[in-house]
Amino acid sequence: APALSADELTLQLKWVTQAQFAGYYVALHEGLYEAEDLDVTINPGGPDIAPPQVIAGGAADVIVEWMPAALAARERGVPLVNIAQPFARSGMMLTCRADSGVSSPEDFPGETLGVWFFGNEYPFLSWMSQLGIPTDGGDEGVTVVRQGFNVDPLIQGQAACVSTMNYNEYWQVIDAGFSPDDLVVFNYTDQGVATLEDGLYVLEESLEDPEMVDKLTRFVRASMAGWTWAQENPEEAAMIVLEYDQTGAQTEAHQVRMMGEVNNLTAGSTGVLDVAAAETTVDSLLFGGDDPVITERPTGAWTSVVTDGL
Amino acid sequence: MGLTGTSLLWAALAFWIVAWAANQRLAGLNLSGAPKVLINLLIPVLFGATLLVLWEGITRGLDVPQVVMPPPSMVWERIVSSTDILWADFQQTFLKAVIAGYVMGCGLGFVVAILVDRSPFWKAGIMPVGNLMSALPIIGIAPIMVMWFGFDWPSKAAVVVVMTFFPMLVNTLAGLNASGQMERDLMHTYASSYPQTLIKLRLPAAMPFIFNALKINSTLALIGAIVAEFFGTPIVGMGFRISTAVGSLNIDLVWAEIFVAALAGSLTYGAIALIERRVTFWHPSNRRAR
Amino acid sequence: MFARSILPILTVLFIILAAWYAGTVALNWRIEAERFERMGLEKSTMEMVQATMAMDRPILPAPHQVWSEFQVSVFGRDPSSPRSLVFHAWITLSSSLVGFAMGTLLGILLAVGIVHSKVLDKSLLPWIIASQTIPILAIAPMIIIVFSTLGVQGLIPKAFISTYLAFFPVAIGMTKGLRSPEAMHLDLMHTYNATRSQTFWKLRLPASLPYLFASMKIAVAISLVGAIVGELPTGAQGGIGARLLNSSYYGQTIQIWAALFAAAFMSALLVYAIGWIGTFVNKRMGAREASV
Amino acid sequence: MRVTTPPVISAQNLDLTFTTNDGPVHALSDVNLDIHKGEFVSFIGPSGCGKTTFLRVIADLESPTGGTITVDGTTPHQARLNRAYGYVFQAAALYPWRTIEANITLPLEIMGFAKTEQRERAEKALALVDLEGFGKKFPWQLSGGMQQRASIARALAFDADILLMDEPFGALDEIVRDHLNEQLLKLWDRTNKTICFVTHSIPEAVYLSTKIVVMSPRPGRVTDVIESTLPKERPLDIRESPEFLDIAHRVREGLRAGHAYEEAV
Amino acid sequence: MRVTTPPVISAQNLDLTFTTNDGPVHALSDVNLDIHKGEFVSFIGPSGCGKTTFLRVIADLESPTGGTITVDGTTPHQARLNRAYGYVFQAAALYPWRTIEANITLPLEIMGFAKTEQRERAEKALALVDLEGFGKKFPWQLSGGMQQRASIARALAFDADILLMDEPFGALDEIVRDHLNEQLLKLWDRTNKTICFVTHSIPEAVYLSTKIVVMSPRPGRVTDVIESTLPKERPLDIRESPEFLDIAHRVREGLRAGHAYEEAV
Ligand SMILES: Nc1ncnc2c1ncn2[C@@H]1O[C@H](COP(=O)(O)OP(=O)(O)OP(=O)(O)O)[C@@H](O)[C@H]1O
Ligand SMILES: Nc1ncnc2c1ncn2[C@@H]1O[C@H](COP(=O)(O)OP(=O)(O)OP(=O)(O)O)[C@@H](O)[C@H]1O
Ligand SMILES: Cc1ncc(C[n+]2csc(CCO)c2C)c(N)n1
Ligand SMILES: [Mg+2]
Ligand SMILES: [Mg+2]
Repeated sequence: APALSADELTLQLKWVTQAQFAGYYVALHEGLYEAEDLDVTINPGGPDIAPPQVIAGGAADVIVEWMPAALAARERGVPLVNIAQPFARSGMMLTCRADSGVSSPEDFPGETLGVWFFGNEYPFLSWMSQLGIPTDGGDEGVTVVRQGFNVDPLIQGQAACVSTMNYNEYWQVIDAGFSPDDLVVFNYTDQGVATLEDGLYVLEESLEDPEMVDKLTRFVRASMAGWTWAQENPEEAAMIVLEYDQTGAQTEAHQVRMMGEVNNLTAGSTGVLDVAAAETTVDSLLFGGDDPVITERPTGAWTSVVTDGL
Repeated sequence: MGLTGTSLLWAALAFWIVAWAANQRLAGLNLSGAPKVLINLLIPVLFGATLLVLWEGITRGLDVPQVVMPPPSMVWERIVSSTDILWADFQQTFLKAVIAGYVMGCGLGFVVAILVDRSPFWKAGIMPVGNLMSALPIIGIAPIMVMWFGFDWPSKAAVVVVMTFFPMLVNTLAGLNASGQMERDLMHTYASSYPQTLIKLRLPAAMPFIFNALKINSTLALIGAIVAEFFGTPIVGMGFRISTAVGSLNIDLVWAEIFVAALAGSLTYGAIALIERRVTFWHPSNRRAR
Repeated sequence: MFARSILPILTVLFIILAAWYAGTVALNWRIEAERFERMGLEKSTMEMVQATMAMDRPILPAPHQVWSEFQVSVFGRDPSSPRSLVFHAWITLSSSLVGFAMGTLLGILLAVGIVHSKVLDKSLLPWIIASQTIPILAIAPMIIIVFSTLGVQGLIPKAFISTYLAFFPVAIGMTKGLRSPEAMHLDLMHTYNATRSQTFWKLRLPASLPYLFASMKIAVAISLVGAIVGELPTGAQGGIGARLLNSSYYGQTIQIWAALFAAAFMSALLVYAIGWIGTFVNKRMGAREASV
Repeated sequence: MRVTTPPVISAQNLDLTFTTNDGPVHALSDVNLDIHKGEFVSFIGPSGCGKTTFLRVIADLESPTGGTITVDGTTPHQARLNRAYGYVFQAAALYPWRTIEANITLPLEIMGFAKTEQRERAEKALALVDLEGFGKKFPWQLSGGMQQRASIARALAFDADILLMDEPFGALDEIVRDHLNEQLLKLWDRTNKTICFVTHSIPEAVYLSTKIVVMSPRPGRVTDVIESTLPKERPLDIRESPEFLDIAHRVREGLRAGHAYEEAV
Repeated sequence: MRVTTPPVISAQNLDLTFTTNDGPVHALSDVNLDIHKGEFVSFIGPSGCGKTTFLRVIADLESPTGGTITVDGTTPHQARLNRAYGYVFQAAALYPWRTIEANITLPLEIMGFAKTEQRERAEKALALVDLEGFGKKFPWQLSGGMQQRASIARALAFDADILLMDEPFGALDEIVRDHLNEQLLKLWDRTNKTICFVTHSIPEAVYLSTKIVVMSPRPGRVTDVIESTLPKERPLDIRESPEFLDIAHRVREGLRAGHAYEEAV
């Protein structure tokens, strides 16, 4: 039977099961992986799961990761290589309360800003270093706090701005009774510091084995088919995601909305990495400050050997 | 590869066996006085060294990726090179949150125990509820405290207060009842007042229990503060550092922080145990045979 | 019975409830006030009070909100659905029970070793104490990863964290217990020329049982904490910890509190169960009936 | 002879029932007893007959469930507040965190004596029980007998007129016991205290007392009150005199009658 | 008279010094003593004189630091391995989680007796100490005296030829004690065991023994060995006979001499 001989592959997600990863769940649920003779296991992530560590430990074959974190890991000796980039655009924003008086980046000094860490802080840090704003408190700089799991700091007025994804946390703020007029939103793309999110990464050694490359090609093909399916059937895709959520904390309305926003980010992507966008990411990470996120331009951090076979 | 690889692993195992044999020898020695104290220190140190050597040998010998588990030598290098970070984190987490929370939590537990102790009614009411409360997993309390007390150390101290309060309350109450019936009757025959009995009999008799709680709480407090920092902090603190360092794959820094935490915890524990010995010198567990 | 134990508990619970309601109003007031202000609404005090107790995402939910959420998610849903607290409680319970069993076993083995070997006695104890000063949550994700590197996932890594926490009180309590027989009782065995294992089975072990049960009560409570902690990094695989985290992630305060109470309730139940088993065993061993 | 003055301790139809979870225990039943100033009264009887309970009633450590008792002409409660008596428990009950001296000054501290007087009295009390030089030791550094003597010193230190002693010499060997018996008699002679003394030993009871109260268990009753005819001056070898043996025999008979029920459980 | 057979227990120049953290304690010094089969030997002496220590040396619970001792013609160690003796401790030392019967079968289990024989022997031992019908009770359901008897039954159960008893009746009241003394004498008479018996009570020592060993403390020495001239048949009132009082007087004198140093600590 094909199920027996199917090639096994483990995918480590960056975060919990949600519409952000709909393409993979759709591909799994709709048998797209099976059709490619793949037996894929999807391991959801969590706040303390660092996908690069998981892959370095050998517990996953492919990971979903943001490019800044992946490049930083590469400098730390985990040879991650981007093999495909389903997310064409960045969804990261800094969302501020209008009543805090912040209306442009010049207003940041002296304010308290909520930032995600755990490898998600790099876009923010490189933006701040481009603006020349120190992040260690004081009147000149901003006070950075490590934002927890949600947007409460903004709602409760503990921070002037918090990090949000346009497909998720932003809507939590809206749900909490803020209208878009009450908020000032800084989109990283608009600020010229866009970084690539949610790419697929493997270890260099995987690419040395042609059989593995073939396997990965089939995987990316099926995954992209999943994303396309999700584009076409957003509501059903959201329901599939809900089905795979083991915590029961997700709501249908929220996931459907997230699916819509995520589809905007994946729209137009074939999975092939836009090298120009990758170079922009590298530039913004290398640029400025005494404490750049990466210290030298990476070589071999992405490859098209997998997407070439699509 | 030559010497590294498996031979390193074998060397570590050999060291382990030799150290074990040495300890067997040392423990068998019949000494007294200063040499005995020395031996009693040497044995656990040798044991700890064995663990470290085994760890080093296994990580290097089996080529464990250092982002999964770095060898101790690398952790040590990191400790030496990052003292400023470690010190700042230690200040934030230990010197501010842990100490404030520990003092307040233990103090509050003690005071409430003394107040409640006078009334069987309150005691009967608070004890079961207190036991239930101490069963609350603090991971759940931490985000709530961050919500209530903000991002900085006060919210961590609040978590520590909640964690340490009940062990102190329960132990102090038990301790206040530890004095024997006859000893209390004795006070009664002197027509001793409540505060006199409290100070001269019940508190001294309660000391072993109170110190028990102080010891339990000293490890709880550190863990509580570090865990609470996973739910929102300013960008300094041991818990903050541990979680961001995992994210950025600085696992050696993680272990450096763990080392500091374990060192601080053990030293605190040791210090309290030492004070306990001096205060409860009279307790049978602390005095040697007549 | 009523006046001696139930009434005081009820009184304390009543006071807690009253303080809780007061806290609900006080803590939620500002946010509701701001919200109404943004919406340009004027509210009377009474309406404000009501509003603070009916928020979707309050800073502190009112007790009745927590209770109804608890009820709905415990009794109102199919226990096999991830939306049911029973589902999560079961996941957490199973790994914490496995961890508790392993921790108890490990603790007993260590204690037996410490009591019977001078080397272990002198070398192990300081390190056992030091082991507990390591912040377990810090290494929990790494434990999960190391296990999954070895190909083990799901229940066992979480149970391992429970084991790590639970073995400590058992090792300490059991060491004390195995050493609790008086010199005279040991001498008696000596006069019979009893072997070490006879002395262990017929004297040390029965003498240590009260200590064992006392420390098992502590161990079962913290093994639950360990299981919950172990569920945090693997946020999406179910369990009370995952539930707490995800609720927190989506700002569902009421769900957090309901899950918290489920955890506390479960833990109280486990502690009670161990206590009950302890009493039963004690009775079988001929202990005096306790007067209370 | 001393009946003209009112008794120091007077019990009328005294009754005490403990309620326990397996039914009531009738510890004292219809006890009538007058003890006068300067008397040395021994209580003897099988285990569980209520000796300790009776002493505890006098000391206001238990409340009788029937009958009346007066101590120093007032209620036991008032007498306790007046610090009318010193109590020596069956076990030494020294506080292990206090030195012997500090244990002896404990009641003095509570009663508000001046520091210097505390020290003086402690020294005197230590001398009375032959413990000079042991004041700075901790209880566990002393033998059981020495601890028991320290606890006697503690009861003597504040010089109450009534001394209640519950088997104070139970744990001592015969020679030490003889010695302390002599000392106690001397002290009693010198100070004219009223002493209530519980013992298991017939010779001890006969040797010390002016009055021996024999009790029997279940419920605890007074079965015999024997007035001693021995002189106040009592060398140790009085114990071999026929008069002594006679009283001892009477006590033994009284005791045996109590045991007839069945032996104490 | 019995000197033709070799002694069951024989100590020559026995010496035992404990090393403690505040200096050595000389517990036994130059003890010479022969005990023959069927003798009933009492040890008497002030607290701390080494009575318990001597018994423990016989039982191989302590090792002497000088001199020699043989038990049953061999070393105490070998004698222990042969299960040559039964030991009754100062306190009953029953295991609270075992019924009285299970406590008595404990040594039998350890020595590998068959189940049925265990039960039979337990029953017989219980009968010997008048505890029939109490086998299924737990220790705390018995009075102190009954517990002590159970512990004697436990020592009797495996029928060793030597019985070492360390103040077995210390905690009992006089009437119960008398009763047990009678029983013990009967048992000894019937079984011809060799008994070493520690006591604080002079009358008890005289009443029971064929030989009384008087010891004195610091260091523990044997100061007197008194062979009893009382007949084997001893009714309780033999204690009022002049012969009895005579021996008692001699023991008391011996003891007092030991105390002359200074009283025991
Ligand atoms: N607090 C109590 N509650 C219930 N029963 C009690 C209590 N105190 C004593 N008794 C019972 O009252 C009876 C008399 O006890 P008491 O202690 O007065 O005896 P005693 O004559 O002093 O005995 P002993 O010689 O053993 O000290 C006993 O049966 C005892 O079990
Ligand atoms: N394990 C020990 N370590 C140190 N000293 C000891 C030890 N056992 C006994 N001693 C000391 O040896 C001496 C003799 O003790 P032993 O117990 O034999 O006296 P004893 O005659 O049985 O007294 P008692 O009548 O009080 O039971 C005492 O001074 C005692 O303090
Ligand atoms: C502790 C913590 N760390 C990081 C993130 C952010 N994060 C990681 S993946 C992802 C996309 C999903 O919305 C986001 C926002 C968080 N929320 N909490
Ligand atoms: Mg009594
Ligand atoms: Mg002794």
